[in-house]
Parts: sequence; C-alpha cells; structure tokens
Amino acid sequence: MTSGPARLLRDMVRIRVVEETLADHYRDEQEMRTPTHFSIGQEATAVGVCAATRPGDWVYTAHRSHAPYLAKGGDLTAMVAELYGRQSGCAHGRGGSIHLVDRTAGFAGSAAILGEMIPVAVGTAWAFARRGGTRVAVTFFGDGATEEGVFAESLNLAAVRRAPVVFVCENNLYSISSPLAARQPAGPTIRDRAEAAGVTAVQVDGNDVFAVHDAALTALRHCRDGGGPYLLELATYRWREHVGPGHDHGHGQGYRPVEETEAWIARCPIARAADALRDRDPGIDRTVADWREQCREEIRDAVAHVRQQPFPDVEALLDGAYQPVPR
Amino acid sequence: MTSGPARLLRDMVRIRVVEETLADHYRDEQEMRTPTHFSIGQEATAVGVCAATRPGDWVYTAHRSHAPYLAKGGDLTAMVAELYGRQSGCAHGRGGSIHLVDRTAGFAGSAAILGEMIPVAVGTAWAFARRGGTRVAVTFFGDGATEEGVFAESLNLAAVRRAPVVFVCENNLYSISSPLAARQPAGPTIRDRAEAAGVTAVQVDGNDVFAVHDAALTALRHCRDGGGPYLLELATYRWREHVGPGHDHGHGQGYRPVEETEAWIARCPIARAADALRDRDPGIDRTVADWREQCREEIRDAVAHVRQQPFPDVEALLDGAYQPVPR
Amino acid sequence: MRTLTYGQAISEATVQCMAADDSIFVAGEGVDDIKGTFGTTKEAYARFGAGRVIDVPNSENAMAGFAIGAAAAGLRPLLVHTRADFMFLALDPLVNLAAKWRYMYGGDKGGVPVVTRGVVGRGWGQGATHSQSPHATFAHYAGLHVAAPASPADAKGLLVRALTGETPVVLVENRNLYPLTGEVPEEATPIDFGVGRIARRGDDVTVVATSLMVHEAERAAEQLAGRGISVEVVDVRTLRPLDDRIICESVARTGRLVVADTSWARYGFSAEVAAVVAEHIPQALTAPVRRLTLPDSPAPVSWPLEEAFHPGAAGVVEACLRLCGQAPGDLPALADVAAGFQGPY
Amino acid sequence: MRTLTYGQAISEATVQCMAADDSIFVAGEGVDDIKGTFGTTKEAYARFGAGRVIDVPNSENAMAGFAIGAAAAGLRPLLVHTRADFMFLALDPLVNLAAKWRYMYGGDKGGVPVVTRGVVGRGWGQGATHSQSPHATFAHYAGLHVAAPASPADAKGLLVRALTGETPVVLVENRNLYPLTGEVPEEATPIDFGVGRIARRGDDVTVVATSLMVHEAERAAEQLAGRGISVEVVDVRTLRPLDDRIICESVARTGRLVVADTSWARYGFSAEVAAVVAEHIPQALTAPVRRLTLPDSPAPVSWPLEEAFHPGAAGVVEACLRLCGQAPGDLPALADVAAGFQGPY
Ligand SMILES: Cc1ncc(C[n+]2csc(CCOP(=O)(O)OP(=O)(O)O)c2C)c(N)n1
Ligand SMILES: Cc1ncc(C[n+]2csc(CCOP(=O)(O)OP(=O)(O)O)c2C)c(N)n1
Ligand SMILES: [Mg+2]
Ligand SMILES: [Mg+2]
Repeated sequence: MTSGPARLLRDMVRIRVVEETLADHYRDEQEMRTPTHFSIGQEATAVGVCAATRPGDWVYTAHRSHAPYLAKGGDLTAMVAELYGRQSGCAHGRGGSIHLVDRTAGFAGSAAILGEMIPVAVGTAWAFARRGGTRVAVTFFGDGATEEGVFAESLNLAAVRRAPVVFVCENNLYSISSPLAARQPAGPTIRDRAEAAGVTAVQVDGNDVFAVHDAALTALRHCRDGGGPYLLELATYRWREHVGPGHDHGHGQGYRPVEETEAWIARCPIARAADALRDRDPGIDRTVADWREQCREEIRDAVAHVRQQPFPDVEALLDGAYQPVPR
Repeated sequence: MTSGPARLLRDMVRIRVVEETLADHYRDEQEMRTPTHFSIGQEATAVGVCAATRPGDWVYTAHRSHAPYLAKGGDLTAMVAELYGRQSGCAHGRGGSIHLVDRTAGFAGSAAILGEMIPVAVGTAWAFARRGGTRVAVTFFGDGATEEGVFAESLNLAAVRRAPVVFVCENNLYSISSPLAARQPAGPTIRDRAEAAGVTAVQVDGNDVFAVHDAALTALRHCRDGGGPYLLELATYRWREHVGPGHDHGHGQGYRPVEETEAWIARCPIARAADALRDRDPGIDRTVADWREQCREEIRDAVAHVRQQPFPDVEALLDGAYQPVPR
Repeated sequence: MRTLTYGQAISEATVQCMAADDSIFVAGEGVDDIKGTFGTTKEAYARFGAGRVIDVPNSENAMAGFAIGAAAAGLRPLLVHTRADFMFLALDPLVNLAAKWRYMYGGDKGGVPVVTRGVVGRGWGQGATHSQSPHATFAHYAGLHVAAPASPADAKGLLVRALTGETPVVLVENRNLYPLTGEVPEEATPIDFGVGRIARRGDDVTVVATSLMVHEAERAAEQLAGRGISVEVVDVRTLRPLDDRIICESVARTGRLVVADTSWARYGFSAEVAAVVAEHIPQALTAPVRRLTLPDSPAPVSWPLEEAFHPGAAGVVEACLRLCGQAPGDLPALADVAAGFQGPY
Repeated sequence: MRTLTYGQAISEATVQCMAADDSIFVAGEGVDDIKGTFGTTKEAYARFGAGRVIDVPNSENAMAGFAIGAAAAGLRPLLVHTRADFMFLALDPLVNLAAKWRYMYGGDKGGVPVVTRGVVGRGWGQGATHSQSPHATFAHYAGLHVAAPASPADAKGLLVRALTGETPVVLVENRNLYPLTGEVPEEATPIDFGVGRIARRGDDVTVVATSLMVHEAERAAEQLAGRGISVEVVDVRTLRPLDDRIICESVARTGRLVVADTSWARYGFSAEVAAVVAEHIPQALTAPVRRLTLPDSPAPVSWPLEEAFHPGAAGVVEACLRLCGQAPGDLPALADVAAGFQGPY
C-alpha cells in the first residue's frame, strides 16, 4: 500500500463518498436491512492507521466497521452486497454491516459486542509472533468499549505476552448518546490507562490524517521490532447519528450541543488534509473534486450491480453453522 | 473500635493463633470439609484496615476471608461453626470458609469468584452515599483478582460515581502458584492502574500494621469527606499453601523460592509490630505471650463448643434458596 | 379498563413503584436517553431525574455486581439492558452471586432483589449477537426467577411483583411487543410468579408459549379455528417458577402439545415444557410433542434468511395441522407479528 | 489393551495431539503448576514447555477472546478451567463469537476451533460457586459442540476429535472421574461427536446419563439386577450434537426412562432428553419419565447437606424401583462414587 499524503486524502474522500451515498440509499430505500454505523467525519483514523499497515497485517473492528474495512482494502462491492443482504456479500448476507470480513485484504472481521474483538486481536498477534515474522494485528474500538473489563484484561495480557498488537481507540466522545463525562472520570485518559497496564500509548489528533499515519507507523514499527503492544488514542467525532443514516444534532435529540457538532464538522479531516496539501499542490481542490466524481461513480455502479444480485437461497439457511460433515 | 497500637498487635496475635490452631485441626481431623485459605503472615493488612473502620462501615472480601472477618469483629464461634459445617455457623453451614458473613459486625460477605465482590462494594458504597451519612464500604482482594476485567470496570464506576469505597489489594505476589511476573507486566503497579482509572491510590508495606492503619485512616477519611474512591496496595506474603493448612515452600512444590519465603517470614508482621512497641513497652513480649495463651484458650473453647453442635437438618436442605412464601 | 401499550405498561409499573418506594432506582446504558429504552424509562427519568435513573458506563459485569451491593445495602435496583445478548457479560454476578446470595449466607439474612430487564427479539437484520433470547440460560439456575410477559397487563404486574419481592429476577421483553396494546389496571397490582394463564381456550391442541410466541400462537389459533381445529394457548408467563399444573391440565384435555419459543430447542424452554409433560402425564399424549423453535444456526441478517429463521404463527399453524393429521399448505400464509417491524434499526 | 486413568487419558490425548500438530497450545490459569490441572497438563508442560503450555492472567473473558484470535490465525487453542464455574466469565466470547464465527462471516472462511475444558463436579464442601456443571448452558447455543465423557477411552477420543475438528468445543470433566481407570487405545483415534454408547444392556428401564452419572447409573444397575430389574444405561457422551436415536431406540424397548444429571432439572440435560422422547416416541412410555438432578437450591457446604444435595446411585436405584412399581427402601444403601473423594480441598 502506498502511503503518500495524497493517497491518504484520496482514501478518505472515497470512504466519505461511499458512506454518504450508502446513507442516502439506506434512508430512501429501506432496503439495507442491517443496522449501520457510519464513520462520516471519522475517516482519518481508519485511513491513517490502515494505510500504515502491510497487507499481511490483520485489522479487527467493532461495529463501526465500514471505514477500516475500506481503508484496509476490503472489496467495496462485497461490502455493499453484504449491506443489501446478498449472497455475494462478504459474509454472504449472514453477517450484515456489523460483521464485515475480507481475509484477502487483511480485514479479519468486525463484531458488535463492545470490546469483543480486542482480545481477539491480541490472540492473533501472539499467533503471528509465535510463527516468527513481523506481522501485526490491529484492533479498532471506541471510547465506550474501553469501559468493558475485557479491554483492561486485554491490555494486561498483551503486555505480559508482549504481543505485537496495536490498539486503536477512536475516541469520539460518545457511546450512543452517553457523553464521556457520564461514563469515565475527568482527568486520566484512555492513553493513561494503557500506560498503567504496561502498554506504550500516545494521544493523537484523530482528525489529522497525517499525524495519525505517522503515529501508526511508529506503533507498527514498535510492534514489528518486538517492542510489545501499542495503543493509539485518537480524538475524533462522528457527524451522523450513532446507528443509521441521519444527522441527529439540532434535531431534538439533544444529547450533543449543536455548537459542539458544528465545531467538529469545521475540523473536517478531509478539508484539513486538503488544506495541508494545498501549498505543495495548489490544484488539490480540483483533484479532490475529480476523486469525488470517480468515487461517486464507483459506488453508484456497485449499488446498481449489487441490487441485481440474488439473495441467499433460503434452503441454505443452516449452511455454515457447523463444519460441513464430509459425505 | 479502639485502635491503639497495642490493640492492633493484639488483633494480629489473635488471628494468628486462631488460624494456626484451625489449620492444625483442619489437617489432623479432616472434619472441616470446606476449602480454607489461611491468612497466616498477612494479618497486618486485615487488622490495619479493619481497625480503622467504624462499626457502620461494611467489609467485603474474596476467598481469603478469615482474617478480615475476625479483624472486623466477626463472631469467632460462628466462624468456627461455619468451618465445621454446623447449623450454628455464620452461614448455617451453607457457605463454608469462603462465604463468611456477620452483618452485625459489618462484615458483609465473602465470595470465591475472583473479583466478584469488588463491584458489590462499589454498589454498597453508592447506596451509603445516597442515604447521606459517612459510611464507607471496603473490599479486600488479591493481586490475582486485579487481572479480572471487573476490577477495572469497578474502579471506573467508583470514580465516575465518586463512591465512598476503599479498595484493599493484598498483593502477596502469587495467584495460587502463578507469580506476578507470569500475570502482569513489569513496571506499572496496581496502584498505578487505580490512579489511571481516577482512583486515589497508595502503596504501603502490608506487613507494617501501623503504616497500613495510618493509610487506611487516610483512605476512610477521604471517602467520608466525599473525596471518592481510594485504593490501598498492600505488599504482603502468605506463609502457607494457597488453600489448605500446609506449608508448601521447600516441599517440592517449588513455585516459591525457599529464600523468598524465608525472607518474608523474617518480616513477620507480628514480630515487627512487637519490635516497634518494645521501646515504649519493654514488657511487650510477655504481653504477647499472654495474649497468645488467652487466644489459644478462646479458640480451643470455640472448637470444643462447636464440635458439640448439630449439623443442619437435611430436611431443611432447600430452605433459603428462595424468599419464603408466606403461608 | 383503559388500554396501554406494553411499553407504557412497563413504564407505568416503573414509575408507580418508584413513587411508592424510594429505594428503587433504574440503571443501564442510556436509560436517560431521549428515547428512554423504547420509551420504557423515559417517564421515570422525567419524574425522578438523574439521581434515580442513572446512565452507566459500558460495564455489564460491574453493573450487575454494583446492583447486588446496592441491594445488599437495602436499595432496589432495576437494571436495564437494551439487548439481552449483553447479559452474558453479567451472567457471573447474576448466577454466581445474586442467585445464590440468600442461600449461601445461610438463608436468614435476606436476598438481593436485583431486577434485570433484558430486551430480546428480532429487529431489522440485527444478526447473530443482537437477536437472542437467553431466558432458558437464566432459568436453569436455582435462586433466580425469570419472567417473559406477553401482555401489557402481565408486563406491568410481573414487574411490580419483581420490584416488591426479595428474589433476584430476570425479565425478558420481546421488543416487538412494545407497541402492542391491551387493558392494564391503573393500580400497581402484582402478579405472582409461577402462575400461568390460558390465553385462549381450546380442545384439540395445546400450544404452550411465552412472550411474543403467545401472540403468534393466538393468531395461529384464530386461523385454525377456520379449519375446525380448536387450539388452547397457554402462556406460562414465568419460566422459573414454571406452572407445571396449567401445562399438564391443558395437555391432559387436548392430548396434543406444541411448544413455541424464540430460542433454540436444545436445553431450552421447549425442552422443559415437553419434559414436564413426559414427567407427569405422558399417557395423555395422543401424538408426539412438536417444538417450534429457532433452527440450529446463529441468526442470519439477510432479509429472506431472517424471515425463514424466526418462528411465527405460520409455523404454529403447520405444527398444529400436522399434529391433527391434516395436510398443511392450503391456508393463506400468515405474516409474522414481528414482520411488521419498521426499520431502520 | 492397557488401562489408564481418566486423567491420564486426557493427558495422553493432549500430548499426542500436540506432538502431531504444533499449532496446538494449552492455556489456562496454572496449567504449568506442579499439579498440572489434576495431572492432565503436567506431561504436556514437561514435554513442550512454557511456549506451548502457557500460564495466563486471571482473565477468563480475554483468554477466550485471545484463543479465538489465535484460532482465526491458524493455531489450535486448548483452554483449561480448573472450575467450569469460572466459564460464566468466558460465556460472551464463546457463545457470542466462537459459536457464531463460521456462520456470521458467511460459512466459507473456516471456524475458530477453540477447545475449552472445564472441570465440574463436587469436591469437598466447595459450595455454591465451585460445584456447578454448566453443560446445558453451553449446549443451548447453536454453533458450539459440547461433550461430557464418562470413560477414560471417551475422554481421550472426544478430546482428540475436538483438537482435530473445526468446531469450537466445550468439554466438561467431572473431577471425580480423574482417578477412574479403563482401557484406552494407544493411538490418538478420534471419537465422533453425536454418537452415544450403551454402557450397559438392559430391558426394563433406560437410564440416560452423562459424565459421572453414567457410573452412578451402572452401579445402580448392578444393584437392581439383584432385584430382578434389568437396567439399560445410555451414555450420550456429547450433549450437542445429541444422539436422539440411541435414546429413542432404548426407550422404545424398555418403555421407562430415568434421566440422571449433575445439574438442575429445569432447562437442563434432563429436560432435553425427556423432550427428545416426548417428541419422537411418547407412546413408547409405559410410565412417567423420572429426572434425577440437583434439588432447586444452590449447593450447600456442610457435609450432610452436601451428601443429600448431589444425586448418585442411590437416587437412580430409587427412581428405577418406583418406575417399576417396586417399593424402595429394603436395599442396602449405596455410597456415591464422588463420596470417596478425599480432602482436604
Ligand atoms: C457489551 C455491549 N454492551 C452494549 C452494547 C450497545 N452498544 C452498541 S454500540 C455502543 C456505543 C459504543 O460506543 P463506542 O465504543 O465509543 O463506539 P462508537 O459507537 O462511539 O464508535 C453501545 C453501548 C453492545 N453492543 N455491547
Ligand atoms: C474467576 C475465577 N478465576 C479463577 C479462580 C481460581 N482461583 C481461586 S483463588 C485464585 C488465586 C487468587 O489470587 P489472588 O487474587 O492474588 O489472592 P490470594 O489467593 O493470593 O490471596 C484463583 C486463580 C476463581 N476462584 N475465580
Ligand atoms: Mg464513542
Ligand atoms: Mg495473591
């Protein structure tokens, strides 16, 4: 994976366009019958980290899965098909938005029970290390998931076993509608908890894709060099509602102050990356506009293609529940 | 509860004599059919903390329950009866060594699933605070229990809710036969984890009963003053095997270096407290010897008494499983 | 009597009990949210505020332990899980501590009456980890009580009973029942656990069900009446204690038993009900027992698969027809109650 | 064939499988201890060392997740819990992730063959949280396999099968079986899940059991033979898949069924076995099914209560006598197998 600055920007634009388009379809058609957690506004975390990985590294995520899946190179059409419940979906319509997987791309799986994929990544990392080599496991989760006991257990386990795992906390300040202050005490940060558990950890501006990328490169190198686990706490913000396609600020939902949301939207990771590149590349806005157009076409085609595809065969309902018995 | 220095020493002597005597009976008679975790060598933690509590404060513990139970003023005969499985036991023979309780004394209960009583104490503390007043909940657990996710969850919860709870970690370096190094990374301490979770925390020499007592007074005052939760990490060491009456160092069990055990035995909390008092009270050794004799008699009587008591009635096997239905 | 929705009945029970007993508090992730757990905690929050309806960290294990400790100190916690699937993380404190507390400490020091509400049932492609009904898991362990009310009145009465008793209780609520309406008494009158209810009288087949499946069974019965088959629907209301008598009395009359459940067959509700009959009145059975349950796979997401996965009225109809020796197939298909669920979540 | 103890058989299966497949590793609290989990992990540790037999922090949840992640990356974890009661803390990853993994990711990406051994059964006054057998809880959820071997040969064969298959497996081992001896094949030959075994032939009553209760049933059968009652003992060996056929074939012949289990009746093993018969051959029953299980309370500690609490051969004898219309009482009392357990833990 190349990781030049423009590439980072382009990947973010692609994810933004894909998600915005899917959100529209989701809302208008009511055909994607799967609860869907969009990362719109949070693209820099997924892109900055995943672009720093190698193809052999594995990425796990929680429910907010689309952006890391795409950033890691997951197959777009297969994702769209999964959302539309088609047999050609990456999980053959069995998993939905919260259970994306693309082993070929190194996207090892997503799951929707908070914290569940955190120890899984530690186990994968340990397995990688045991075989020798320099593969790393990465696991994305939110600030809310850090309150689950399994997060602490996993940090400790990774530190004891010096597992090459990068914990990526996308701290978007909310767990559904609960603000951080209702769930964690003021003062110590998630980074602090990781360090107290023996895990090297840093806080990074999660809307600055270049900073995230640099930090991820450092984290991955640390892991590959046998330095043990690493945690990135990335401050960011989701623009849409927790689950579903809508905007929920200023719509009477009221759990997020409108000014807060607007301030974060003003810190759009895409706009910021474009701003940063404009000096070196004054034509960047034109380029971004072109990318947008290409991506719009790409996702339009994917949706059109997928909607022609068949649903799974109801006869095959039980297939895959167990290892097939050889006949 | 008075808490003069001599009283602290006396309470330790009493617990030591009671446990040593029970261990002999346990081994020789095989009549106490309940897995029993002795605190011999660890008396300073229980005594130092419990003597600092007020009667209205509640103490919870894990499996290593006898010492805190006695230190908090739990009924000795009822404990012995519980170990002998008698109806007159503090849990009527239903609970055994690991499920001691004496509500009158403020010993709220012990349980043997690691970490289980940690959030329970947070809930009790929160209930105390909600009613107003200055009652505090205290929860004892080992270093091993801090690896359970529920420990981290409880620290966070206590910090968010500013619950008046004192977490007491008796760090005796082992979880059964597993040394700390196999279970937690070198470097950060349990105290560090608590602080990173927003809980005020200190490390104290857990074999120095006066230091423990001072720290506990500070912790309890902090809680009563509305300062929120507090953690005491107390370094100590058990002299006997994990469960049961035997000594296991130098007996081929091999998980603890003989020198290590001997060095800790040399740091006997009782001998140290006596040493510290000897300047002020040159007759202290005589006094201790007298206490020993009194306590020996007390426990001898208790055992003799209890062994005359009846077992629970088998007809009452199901009683207490559910709230009695009014007839 | 005025009618309420199932969700309103739960809300009303909560508010009335809280007004009567200030030791009751509600705790759960997002219980103070504007949506208020499908509307069930909204009024309680509005009336009693953040001191008694408390939002909590995402820590299911510690929250259950916290509730136990609060209960030990005399409070009455009502824990709420927006998905019962999350309760696996609270299983240890509920099963290993709450359920055993009273007995393990001798039986005479009181229990820890922690009441836990878990939302179960299919949504909109929620998939394998957000569609389960773990009622049988909790009901297996002595020391707990488990209820699965089907009607608004029962939802109220059983919750009132739970909030006034001394036993730790797990209540499962199928989310598809929240909009359902029914008559509900104004007063906070408790309904005892362990007492089933004949939801519909009939003579030819007994369908024993709980929660959502009671309604599916009633709809099936309606359709089968048109075919001359008279179906009795037994709603057990609580899984522990279980009303063996109402089950046996019905099957003794009809001779035929279908058990309908929203979880898997093996070691589940359907197994226990069949066992009760085999244990007491096997000779009454004129035909083999039929179990209508989840097929043996995790829940799929894709719409056609999800439709095929979840049991409903059509399955009850088919099972009854077979038991009565009639060919299925020529009845107009029934849509599931839950199939009316509107997305997008 | 040479004989081994049940514990040695498990040890041998572990060692042979580890020698044949270096992706297998053992993990658990204290598996490297000198006592080696009742001796079952001792030789593996001696042979393969700390790199493949790993002691772990007290983190049941994370360890199960860790094992899943290792399995996803191609390793074969064998997790060991010295008490199955601790597995409630690992229920979420096992039931919500391992069990569903293969299906939820489409069915064609392989499973996560995590094998978990849990020690169950009474010890010496271990009490309410250290005596449970949660096999029914795990067996309720589609996606897992659950075994409860009774003999040394089955303990070996089923563990070999688990360590060579692709399905996540939970094996429960009653600690009182470890010293039991029996013939065990030298080779690591797998025994398929879902295939029961007739432990003893008989014609008058069928006792369906698993794990320790198979032996209690055999001892009961021996005694009942002296009373002219011929008892067939069916050892199902695995709870999921469950061998319905062997149960039904036996009951079809004897007409009488006793189910014996070391857990509670409600929603447990005894419920499922009774349900299988009610579902397939209710007309074969000439008498009501009897369940011999734990009484509905948590486990007590006090010796006389503990003796009364745990089901054993004497209970099987009584149940069979009643089923056959004979008065119990005039047979010499049988001591339980587990009653031979020597303390002090
Ligand atoms: C164990 C568990 N508890 C609760 C939930 C319900 N839930 C789903 S997403 C979510 C919020 C998670 O917040 P965070 O981890 O910060 O991720 P974000 O949605 O903000 O990206 C919650 C509480 C769950 N899925 N699993
Ligand atoms: C959840 C759980 N896991 C494992 C065990 C088994 N176990 C009992 S005591 C113990 C050691 C605990 O060590 P620590 O907490 O340090 O207490 P100590 O015995 O040293 O006082 C273990 C692992 C348990 N009781 N509960
Ligand atoms: Mg968040
Ligand atoms: Mg310790």
